[in-house]
Amino acid sequence: MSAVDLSVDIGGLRLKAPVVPASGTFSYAHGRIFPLGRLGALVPKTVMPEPRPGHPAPRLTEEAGGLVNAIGIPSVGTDAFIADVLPRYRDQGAPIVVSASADRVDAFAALVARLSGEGLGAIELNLSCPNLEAGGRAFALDPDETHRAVAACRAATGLPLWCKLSPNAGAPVEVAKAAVAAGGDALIVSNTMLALALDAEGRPRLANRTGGLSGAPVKPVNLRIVDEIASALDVPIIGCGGVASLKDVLDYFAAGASAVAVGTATLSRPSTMIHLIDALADYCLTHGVGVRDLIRRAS
Amino acid sequence: MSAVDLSVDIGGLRLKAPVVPASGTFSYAHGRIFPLGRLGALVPKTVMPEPRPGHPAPRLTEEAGGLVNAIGIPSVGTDAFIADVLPRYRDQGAPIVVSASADRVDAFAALVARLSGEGLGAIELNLSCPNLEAGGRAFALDPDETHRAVAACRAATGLPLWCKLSPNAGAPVEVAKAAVAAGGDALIVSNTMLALALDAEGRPRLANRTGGLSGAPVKPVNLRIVDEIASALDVPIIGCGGVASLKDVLDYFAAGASAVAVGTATLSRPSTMIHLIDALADYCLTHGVGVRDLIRRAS
Amino acid sequence: MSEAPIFDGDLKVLGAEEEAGVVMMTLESPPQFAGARPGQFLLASANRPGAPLLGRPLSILSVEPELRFGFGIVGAGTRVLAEVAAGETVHVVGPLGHPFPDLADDVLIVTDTSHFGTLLALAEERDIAGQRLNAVFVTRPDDAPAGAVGAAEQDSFVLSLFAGVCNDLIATPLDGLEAALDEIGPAMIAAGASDTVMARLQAYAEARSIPGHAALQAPMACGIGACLVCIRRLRSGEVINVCEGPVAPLDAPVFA
Amino acid sequence: MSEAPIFDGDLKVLGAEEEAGVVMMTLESPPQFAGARPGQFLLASANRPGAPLLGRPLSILSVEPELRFGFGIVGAGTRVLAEVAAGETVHVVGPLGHPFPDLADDVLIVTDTSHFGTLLALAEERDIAGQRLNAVFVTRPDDAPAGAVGAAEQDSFVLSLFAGVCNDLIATPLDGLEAALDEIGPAMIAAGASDTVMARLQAYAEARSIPGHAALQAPMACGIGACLVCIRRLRSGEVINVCEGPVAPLDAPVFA
Ligand SMILES: Cc1cc2nc3c(=O)[nH]c(=O)nc-3n(C[C@H](O)[C@H](O)[C@H](O)COP(=O)(O)OP(=O)(O)OC[C@H]3O[C@@H](n4cnc5c(N)ncnc54)[C@H](O)[C@@H]3O)c2cc1C
Ligand SMILES: Cc1cc2nc3c(=O)[nH]c(=O)nc-3n(C[C@H](O)[C@H](O)[C@H](O)COP(=O)(O)OP(=O)(O)OC[C@H]3O[C@@H](n4cnc5c(N)ncnc54)[C@H](O)[C@@H]3O)c2cc1C
Ligand SMILES: Cc1cc2nc3c(=O)[nH]c(=O)nc-3n(C[C@H](O)[C@H](O)[C@H](O)COP(=O)(O)O)c2cc1C
Ligand SMILES: Cc1cc2nc3c(=O)[nH]c(=O)nc-3n(C[C@H](O)[C@H](O)[C@H](O)COP(=O)(O)O)c2cc1C
Ligand code: FES
Ligand code: FES
Repeated sequence: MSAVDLSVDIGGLRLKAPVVPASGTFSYAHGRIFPLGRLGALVPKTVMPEPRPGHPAPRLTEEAGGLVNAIGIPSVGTDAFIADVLPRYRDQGAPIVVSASADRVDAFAALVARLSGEGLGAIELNLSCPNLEAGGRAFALDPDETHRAVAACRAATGLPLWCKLSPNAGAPVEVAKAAVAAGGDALIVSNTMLALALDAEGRPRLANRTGGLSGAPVKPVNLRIVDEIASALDVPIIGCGGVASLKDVLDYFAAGASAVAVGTATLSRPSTMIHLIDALADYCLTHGVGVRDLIRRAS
Repeated sequence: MSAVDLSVDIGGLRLKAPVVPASGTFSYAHGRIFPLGRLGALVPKTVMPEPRPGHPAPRLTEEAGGLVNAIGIPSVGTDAFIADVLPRYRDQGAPIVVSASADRVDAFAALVARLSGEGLGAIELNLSCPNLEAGGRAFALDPDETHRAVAACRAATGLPLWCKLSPNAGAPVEVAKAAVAAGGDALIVSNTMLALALDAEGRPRLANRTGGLSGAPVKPVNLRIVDEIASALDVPIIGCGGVASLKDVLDYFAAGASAVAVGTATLSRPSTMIHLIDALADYCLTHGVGVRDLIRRAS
Repeated sequence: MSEAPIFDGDLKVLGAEEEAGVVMMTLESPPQFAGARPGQFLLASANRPGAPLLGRPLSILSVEPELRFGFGIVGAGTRVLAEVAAGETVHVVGPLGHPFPDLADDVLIVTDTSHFGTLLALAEERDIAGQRLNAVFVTRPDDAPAGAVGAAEQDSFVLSLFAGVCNDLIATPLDGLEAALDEIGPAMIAAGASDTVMARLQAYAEARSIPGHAALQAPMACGIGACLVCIRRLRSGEVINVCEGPVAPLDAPVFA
Repeated sequence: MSEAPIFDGDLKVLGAEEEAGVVMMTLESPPQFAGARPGQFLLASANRPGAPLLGRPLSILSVEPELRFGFGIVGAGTRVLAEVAAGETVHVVGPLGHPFPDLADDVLIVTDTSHFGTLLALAEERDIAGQRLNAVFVTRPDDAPAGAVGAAEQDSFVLSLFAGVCNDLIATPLDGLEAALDEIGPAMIAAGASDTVMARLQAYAEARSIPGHAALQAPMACGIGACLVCIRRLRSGEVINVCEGPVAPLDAPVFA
């Protein structure tokens, strides 16, 4: 397999394979299952500036062939993250991409500045956190708020910035343009879709009432958003949402992504990313194509 | 079954059962499978002012446990609809609710005015048609455009207006408020989600490239939108998206709907609506509740 | 006919036999199917987890004593249907569509494996009536994809189904089609085959003013004209819903 | 231990026997499981269409010559797992979690059907070591829901599993719990049971300063501490990931 060159360039960061973890579903502990160095990057759970507990349990339920989660981004906070968590991802043979978030723009920028000196490959901006300066609506729902957050983070670091969008935005291409105009180097398309799951008595299954839908049901929607953005903008895109099979990877590439992030499938089958990398190498070999030939191949 | 009173009032129209067809998946021909008079209402395919062909084939594909369709609202136009189609729905023992759409506000209002004299129970405004006065973005994506369309239709008819929203809107509650403020009597929540499905070679499966996702994958999302709107507004809601089982009906009621519309499940099992009405009657009998007790029962 | 009741429910499988990637299946026959005729079809889907949502249109071969149809294993829907065993149920909606209109006594059948069900129904009906028809069967190149089996093997099995109920039966590759037709010199044609075959047949019939009927196929959802999914283009520029056919005048459709 | 390799893949089912709504299953045992000990668990999921996405956490009973575990049929995940027959495969991730820490020689087991696997693993390990433990088993009201079978029938089957490997085994309904504990007068407790049982046990142990360990349960996704789904509240106000346990000091968790 290793004979095939699967490397891609994602906004200034070279990945040896175009498959990375979706934040919140992966940790260094996966190194007990497969060699972490085989991944395109290592992406820990989103870190927030201060310690915070996240939502009460239950935090997850299965629905419509996917998952609905309301974890609420519990975090140890930046200090403990840098001291205790980050070291466990170092020296594994793959760049570290830290997912960062905050509920105010200045805190966002300060967090990014703080992370800049930590030898990371890139910083992923999780723009789906409730934005307390705009009524609690996620940054990524709105082009202006996205621009504000990304621009402040851009000013705070020289590292590549990967901006993670939301499928709940009414005008995803506008949000994408704002992220790129503000200095974002790549886009992750995208986070979960707001959803509700009820039990047999009509009560919410999750303590937080609503949550984020991930997995197979969101794939056709996120694939459409990737396609729209790729038609409108020239920016590296990481397709995210329901990637579980080689067909899913090829679909996101065909729609315009140059890499994919895998979440739900990692929870269900932890080695999925490794299987996808192997299957992609095999596909390229069998079909005599390079991985970059697969991007928007039928458009 | 008939002993149980399942009737609900949807924006001025009394339905004998809270289950209606989702436009585009039902026709008078279903009367060969079950008595049409058992349904809450009869809802034909959306009619447009002028004859139009719709999209080329292929128009439909299965994806993620649901369907993606790009029919493109072919229509015989208002004249032929009134002369040839509408009569086939008359005298079946259930009110007729005509789904209407147009790509300009004045044409929308004229169509609604024209339909007003036809003895309908209500008019359903399909606000997901591309709005040619706003760059082709569907009316229902934007509160202002929704207000404009609904207000013009309101002025054109005394019939109850059911406004069909889109899950692609970034701020569905704002759109719902606009529809109600403009004189909408009830909301249908909601139409399909924009999606893309590709074949093994990375080519779009549908001739129109993108289409609308329906069925099981959209249910958790539409359920959340119903829940958000019902928390913010006092308006009758028809839950729509992925209704196939009694649990789905109960879920939409618990989230705040007072009726459901069934599309994809009717395509897959044409008698689904009848089974749901029977199952709901049975549930009410067994649990000693009325159907209206089920609305937001756990909130 | 078009107001007749339609059955929608589960039916017990009485028999299912697979040979050369073709399954012949029989079900209990509910009363709604009485009187169904060649050209009419049903929508069938397997009651199995993971099966596609939508039923697949399959031509009705006979309705008594059992409801009988046959299908080639093509994609996901027919694959899971082929796994269903006697004793299980299949979900069925039907009868749907309209039968062939009145045909000449010596109408010539032209078909291939892709559309065999519709034309086999016609051949069987005429055989029972003691009026065996002639048929031209277009075979595929040996290396054409035909699922797990070879195209030659599959074609020869389907041919054997026609052989039992037809009078003269000419099997020919596509490039021998016109010669085979010349040999018979048909006065009327009833055809259903892949578009490539149909395009050549349409040109042949048009050049000689031979009237005919074409059994069309298209992916379906509702099967009754509600969803407008199953359209085919006509040479007039209009489109038709195949499920409201599926038989159309041979000179009407565009065979791309 | 915590850096040991974890197996992730399909394993052949060697045996599966259901009795009273409880399934005892054995699989091929891959090398990663060597050395797994009571308290550790695996995530198991059926490779069947329609099965839930996520594996279900189940305690490891033994690892040689076969990988063995047992589970009650509770909801969708265990129901479809119960349908899997010898010869099929099950997807397994494990071993996960940490074993019970060092326990006193005469540690008392307190359990019920909901948590039987974890404590049965402990009882079996000690039995093999020739050191049979005493156990208190809390039974449910006869009419408690227990899937297809009655609670009494299920409890009595699970009791029989402990009977074969324990020394003294007291079965008691919840209201006899304290009396049963008094009868034995334990110096240390290893427990896993429903929250109602655990809350009373925690109060009992605290009042008498008896040290102990609790095997916790929570719905899981990743099983290794990545997703933060499997949290339980502690009396300190913190939360823990059960999958990074599942054993915690008896006085630490909130049992609601
Ligand atoms: C009126 C009618 C009668 C038919 N009678 C028979 C019959 O008696 N025996 C038989 O073997 N087949 C018959 N067919 C064709 C049969 O319906 C298709 O082979 C089947 O639907 C394929 O489903 P699938 O899930 O196996 O393949 P899919 O994976 O759905 O499709 C595989 C390929 O077949 C095409 N396809 C899918 N559905 C149809 C369709 N309905 N018509 C044409 N192409 C399609 C797809 O575009 C794709 O290229 C009939 C079709 C129609 C419309
Ligand atoms: C570390 C650990 C070890 C376990 N060992 C065993 C064992 O050896 N034998 C055994 O029979 N069971 C064991 N369980 C419990 C078992 O995991 C659950 O019964 C199972 O996950 C239920 O899945 P289901 O799909 O059948 O039910 P579901 O439909 O998922 O759930 C049914 C009910 O059980 C609750 N539930 C779901 N998953 C869990 C869970 N993991 N823990 C607690 N409650 C849950 C749900 O909230 C719901 O109320 C263990 C659990 C853990 C965490
Ligand atoms: C349990 C869980 C936790 C998640 N936590 C985060 C997170 O902390 N930060 C983030 O940006 N996305 C988070 N996500 C979203 C995923 O990273 C991913 O964008 C989404 O799940 C869609 O991909 P998938 O379908 O492959 O899961 C989480 C998803 C799940 C299921
Ligand atoms: C084949 C098809 C055609 C449709 N045509 C229309 C239409 O003409 N007008 C409309 O308002 N909605 C149309 N819809 C959307 C449905 O009415 C419904 O809102 C949507 O499919 C979600 O419900 P479901 O999951 O029950 O299908 C169509 C959906 C399908 C699948
Ligand atoms: S299948 Fe619905 S119109 Fe033909
Ligand atoms: S199951 Fe993921 S943290 Fe425990």
